[in-house]
Amino acid sequence: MKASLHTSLGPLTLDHPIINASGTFDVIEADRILEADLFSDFPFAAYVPKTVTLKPRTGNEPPRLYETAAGLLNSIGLANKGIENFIVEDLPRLAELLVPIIASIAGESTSDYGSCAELLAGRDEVAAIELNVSCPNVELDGRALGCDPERTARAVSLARAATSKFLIVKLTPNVTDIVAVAQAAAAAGADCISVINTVHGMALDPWTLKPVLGHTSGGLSGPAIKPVALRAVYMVSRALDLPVIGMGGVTTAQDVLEFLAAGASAVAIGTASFRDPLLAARLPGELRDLMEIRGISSIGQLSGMA
Amino acid sequence: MKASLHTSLGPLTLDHPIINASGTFDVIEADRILEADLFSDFPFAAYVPKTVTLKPRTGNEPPRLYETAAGLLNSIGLANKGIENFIVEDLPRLAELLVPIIASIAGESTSDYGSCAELLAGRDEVAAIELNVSCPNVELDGRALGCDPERTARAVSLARAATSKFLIVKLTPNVTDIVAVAQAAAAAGADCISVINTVHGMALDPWTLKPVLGHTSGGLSGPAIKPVALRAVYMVSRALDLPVIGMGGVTTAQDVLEFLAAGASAVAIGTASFRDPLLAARLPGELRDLMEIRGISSIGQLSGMA
Amino acid sequence: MEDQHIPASLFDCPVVESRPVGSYRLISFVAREVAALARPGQFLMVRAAGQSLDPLLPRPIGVHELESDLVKILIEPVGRGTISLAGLRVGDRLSVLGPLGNGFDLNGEGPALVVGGGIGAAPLAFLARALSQRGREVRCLLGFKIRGQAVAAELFRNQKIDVYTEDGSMGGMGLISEPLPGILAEMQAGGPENAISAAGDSSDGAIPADDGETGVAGYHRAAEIFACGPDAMLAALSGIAGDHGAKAQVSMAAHMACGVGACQGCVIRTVDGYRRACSEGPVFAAGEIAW
Amino acid sequence: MEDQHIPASLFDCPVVESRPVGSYRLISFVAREVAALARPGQFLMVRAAGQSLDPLLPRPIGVHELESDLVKILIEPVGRGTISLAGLRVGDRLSVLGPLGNGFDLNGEGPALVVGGGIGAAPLAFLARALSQRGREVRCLLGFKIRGQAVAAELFRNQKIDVYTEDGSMGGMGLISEPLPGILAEMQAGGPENAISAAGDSSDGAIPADDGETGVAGYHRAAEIFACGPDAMLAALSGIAGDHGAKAQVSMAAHMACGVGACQGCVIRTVDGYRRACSEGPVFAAGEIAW
Ligand SMILES: Cc1cc2nc3c(=O)[nH]c(=O)nc-3n(C[C@H](O)[C@H](O)[C@H](O)COP(=O)(O)OP(=O)(O)OC[C@H]3O[C@@H](n4cnc5c(N)ncnc54)[C@H](O)[C@@H]3O)c2cc1C
Ligand SMILES: Cc1cc2nc3c(=O)[nH]c(=O)nc-3n(C[C@H](O)[C@H](O)[C@H](O)COP(=O)(O)OP(=O)(O)OC[C@H]3O[C@@H](n4cnc5c(N)ncnc54)[C@H](O)[C@@H]3O)c2cc1C
Ligand SMILES: Cc1cc2nc3c(=O)[nH]c(=O)nc-3n(C[C@H](O)[C@H](O)[C@H](O)COP(=O)(O)O)c2cc1C
Ligand SMILES: Cc1cc2nc3c(=O)[nH]c(=O)nc-3n(C[C@H](O)[C@H](O)[C@H](O)COP(=O)(O)O)c2cc1C
Ligand code: FES
Ligand code: FES
Repeated sequence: MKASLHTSLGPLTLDHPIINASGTFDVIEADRILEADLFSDFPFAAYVPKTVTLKPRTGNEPPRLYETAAGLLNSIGLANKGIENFIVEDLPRLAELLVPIIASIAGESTSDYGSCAELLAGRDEVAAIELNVSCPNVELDGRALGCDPERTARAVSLARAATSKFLIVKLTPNVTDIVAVAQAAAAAGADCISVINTVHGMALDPWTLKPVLGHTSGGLSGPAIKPVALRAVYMVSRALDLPVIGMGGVTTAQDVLEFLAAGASAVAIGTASFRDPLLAARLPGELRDLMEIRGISSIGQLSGMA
Repeated sequence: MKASLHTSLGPLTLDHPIINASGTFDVIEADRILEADLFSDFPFAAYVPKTVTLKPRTGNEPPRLYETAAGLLNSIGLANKGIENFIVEDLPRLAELLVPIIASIAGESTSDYGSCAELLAGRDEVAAIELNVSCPNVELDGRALGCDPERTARAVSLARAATSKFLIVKLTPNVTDIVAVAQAAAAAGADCISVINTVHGMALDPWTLKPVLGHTSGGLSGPAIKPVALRAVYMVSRALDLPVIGMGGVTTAQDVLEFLAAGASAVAIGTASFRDPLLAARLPGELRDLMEIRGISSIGQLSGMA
Repeated sequence: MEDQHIPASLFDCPVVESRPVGSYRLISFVAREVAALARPGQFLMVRAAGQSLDPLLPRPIGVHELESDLVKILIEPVGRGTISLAGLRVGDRLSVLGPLGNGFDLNGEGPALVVGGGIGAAPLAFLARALSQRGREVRCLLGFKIRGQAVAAELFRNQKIDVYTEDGSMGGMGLISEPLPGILAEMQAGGPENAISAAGDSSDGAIPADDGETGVAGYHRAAEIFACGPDAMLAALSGIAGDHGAKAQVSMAAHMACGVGACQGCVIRTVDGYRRACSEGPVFAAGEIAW
Repeated sequence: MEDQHIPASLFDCPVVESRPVGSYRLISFVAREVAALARPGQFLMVRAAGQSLDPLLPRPIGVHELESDLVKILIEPVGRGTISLAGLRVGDRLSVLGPLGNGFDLNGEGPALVVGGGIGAAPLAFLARALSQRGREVRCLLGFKIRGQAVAAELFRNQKIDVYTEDGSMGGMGLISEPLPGILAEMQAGGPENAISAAGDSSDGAIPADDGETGVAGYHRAAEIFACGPDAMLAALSGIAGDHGAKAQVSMAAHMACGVGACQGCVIRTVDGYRRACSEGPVFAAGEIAW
């Protein structure tokens, strides 16, 4: 039996269910620095650039990274060139990609979501928009807008009013009830839910015993958070009638299989690409093998099996 | 310089700051099975037995354990013999210990906390009571009572009314704002805050792709959650004027040092004892060494250094 | 099922042998105290010594064999823990807590049928040897998925063994529940001199089927089954044993964390409620298990 | 600081040598492409090959030396990543991404002063050799905490070296910022034949202090400093270089995740804002850094 990896995410058709997580893969930089010809031989089924904001952001004070047990703490703070520069400098180049582009946007206020969505609404290069309402590194108290179902709904409504593009809302796990936030996003017009962004955490420098990160606390990613992510995917996909993009600690084809079984329609790879830059290129083949041993012939059959 | 490990937790004086986490060390069983003479040579500075409830509980369906990346998922579900049996069968034996006993209680309803605290109020063997309002494995939706500041406050008030013993409230990290819950507990009369109980998560069986745990989801412990725990200790100890017991992923003397620096007055070891049953016996000496290299002479000097 | 208490302890043990046995791996390490104390059916909590957090926890592993100061374990690499153990080489060190658990009760009488399924065969070589040494008639029936596993039968030296594989690639073809009734009937009917190897003939009807309690009375003597393997195998075996009036002891599998009765994590559903595989098992009377 | 683009790639490399050099560890592995491409000051993202999640990510490690197909790295085991690398033995395999980063710009003229602090000395042996091969006069000044680290100075073959330790257990005693002004002044004043070893004399006033731009004009030629070490050392050095009108290139340390400019995690505070150590560094002109 030959298993098919083809799948779709709303209007987007994907060769396979594996995409990248925003902020963890920069095709323009990687193509410049690495030997691979990434534009014509792109490993992911869709490309999600780093989140952009209305104004450029320099990001948080360094240090911004620290490895913890099976995890990575980061406090980048949405360093980005701003949506205007993104549109002018990056989008034309990204249009060379043969896969759909999912632009990721975040606001420093709820209204920014509307403004950013409007700026992208007319851009044909952009196949879908992901609203990042969940970065723990922007507001000083570490509280993302996505911690509050009502503020989330407002941001989604504004973006929804601005564009008819496929609208993905990316949620934070740092809440008492992630399903309630997902439902608020859905009611406000979201087409798809992405879970999860990073888990709030911190680390101390082993010698000075002061916080390692310049921003004091940060977001935890990587295999350490896989159980948290898998549960979020399972709960949200059961509670809502929307497709779910699963991510958080996915490091192997077996992990991809599990996230699909838990209810994801597509799975994003973040931290694991830092560990192994060739991982994404290998995953689709390995996923197919795992499906075939189990007699699973399509992504649809796998999705939600758990 | 010789560093002193002596410390106190409210009225409890402790030889050193390292205690065990409830549910992870059973001195009666371990003394029976292991060669060590644990009652006279007890490694922890206080003993916290497994949480007991008003009625005996058989606990959740097996499987109840699964190892994840640098973590352990459990869904024990507070299996225990009930508080009456605990008082009659275990307390007399535990009185042989030379360290303070911190009884841990949980309720299936808010009022149980009052009833359990009352049953322990007159027992001199019990030095302090920990209210476990944070077990993710009891209610079917996985929502612990401690997810809600108001219900937490009610449970604490009832226990407070029933006893003048040192009252510790053990919180869950599975909330949007752990400081708000801690403040509610403090306002209702808590003397001390314990953070954290396990992080909600789940795992799928790699072959069947069904949830591994009989209870579907469970609580994540171990090094994977250390960044989450450290942040909780840091935030709660800064926001409140109560002593904090820190726990979550503590595996080395360096970890103990960091939790104390983050603001804990005592540190509990859970999952790490499964990894290395002799760990607790080594930790005080190793902690003293780390303090001495850094020129730290007392726990008081270390506490909250971060 | 043994009652006498032998204290367990934690040891740091050097690996002195590591070799493949088909798709399993046989690892020998020096552990004098464990070798002196361990009884068949007991287990150890084992992990590679050191600071690495992957894997985090030790795994329960049965004692495969003892040889003077050496303890031998047989590993099937299936996941995080066992893959790490199977990767150990001579000179590496193991952290070992044990011996733990009750072990099999060897005090019964009559012929012993030792039944293993897959890696469940691991602790049975030691058991079969100990039963023989007690003068009991011993016969072994081992089932595997494929030949790569079944070669582990070579570890049962000087034993009367029937081997089955699901794909027929070695020994008889099929699950051990097929030959089991016949072998039991033979053993209960007569001495070992009458026993014929069931391996090779997939005879369902070749040996007369017996009809439960009534049929049993007609046999010379009750056999006792000692088994370890997948739950489904043990459940089937328990039914067949009951039908033949044979006692059966089964070693049950469970994920463990503490190994010493503290965490309540390893419980097995029994007719008396949940019981801990580590401190109240792993060996239970088949009749106690709520299959 | 070099501009020409040489593509990096991912390699799986066998370790062929692993030996202690004082408290550091020298590891050599086969990596033909890296050995062919790497320039002094470039780095690699390195981790032990395999599935273990501890450590999770590779670590940035400078290229210590090249020798035909071999790449050598020098490791100071300080934490999760470097302890795992220092534990590698002959036959183990490394996952290596590189060469990465800009490397030092060797195209300048005049005498070169190579300054290393602690493990920051690691990438400088290769640099010093490359500078010599370009015909530049090279002098090295290496500072360490203790003798156990300072023995790494032996890796700088055929170089003129001054060694300092903070506790005086080898070479001169003190921080390298003490002899630095004197050495600089000497190098700028005359040729190598005039240079005397500053090691041993903690002469602060022995060499006349110079007064910035004006003083510089009086020297024969401007020296160029190439440095790698702790931030505090580089900051002090940058000030001293400025005082002497000497150009300085500094290799900056930062925790990294991607190594290829994607994650924005490794930024350094510069006078133009944050810049990525991995893709815009790790070597910067000292004047660019916002110390
Ligand atoms: C008393 C006892 C004795 C044992 N003796 C041996 C032995 O001699 N040799 C040997 O190789 N193994 C033995 N095991 C089984 C071994 O402990 C498990 O295979 C091991 O826990 C699997 O861990 P892992 O990390 O390799 O796999 P995991 O990654 O934890 O799991 C991989 C797969 O195996 C399943 N699994 C994991 N643990 C168990 C378990 N305990 N029982 C059933 N399924 C499980 C999981 O559900 C999953 O499908 C024994 C178990 C017990 C309880
Ligand atoms: C371009 C570059 C080249 C390097 N070359 C070498 C080399 O040749 N040999 C070598 O041994 N090391 C080198 N390093 C440093 C090495 O990458 C770090 O020591 C390593 O990241 C520490 O990781 P760890 O897991 O061992 O320690 P961790 O557990 O991550 O940290 C241990 C301690 O070291 C500190 N630390 C961690 N990483 C860094 C860092 N990058 N800079 C400063 N402090 C840090 C932490 O704050 C902590 O106090 C280089 C770093 C860079 C950026
Ligand atoms: C360095 C880093 C930068 C990130 N930047 C973003 C970002 O800009 N926007 C966003 O939505 N998520 C961002 N994330 C979160 C990831 O997209 C992803 O949700 C998270 O890391 C969990 O997945 P992982 O465990 O596979 O990394 C970032 C994560 C990391 C580690
Ligand atoms: C198997 C197991 C059982 C537990 N049982 C209890 C319990 O009964 N009561 C309680 O308050 N916490 C219980 N916990 C939570 C621990 O006390 C502790 O808060 C948590 O595991 C985090 O610490 P650790 O990472 O050191 O294990 C349990 C944890 C585990 C792993
Ligand atoms: S493994 Fe902990 S009780 Fe059995
Ligand atoms: S390490 Fe990712 S941008 Fe430098």
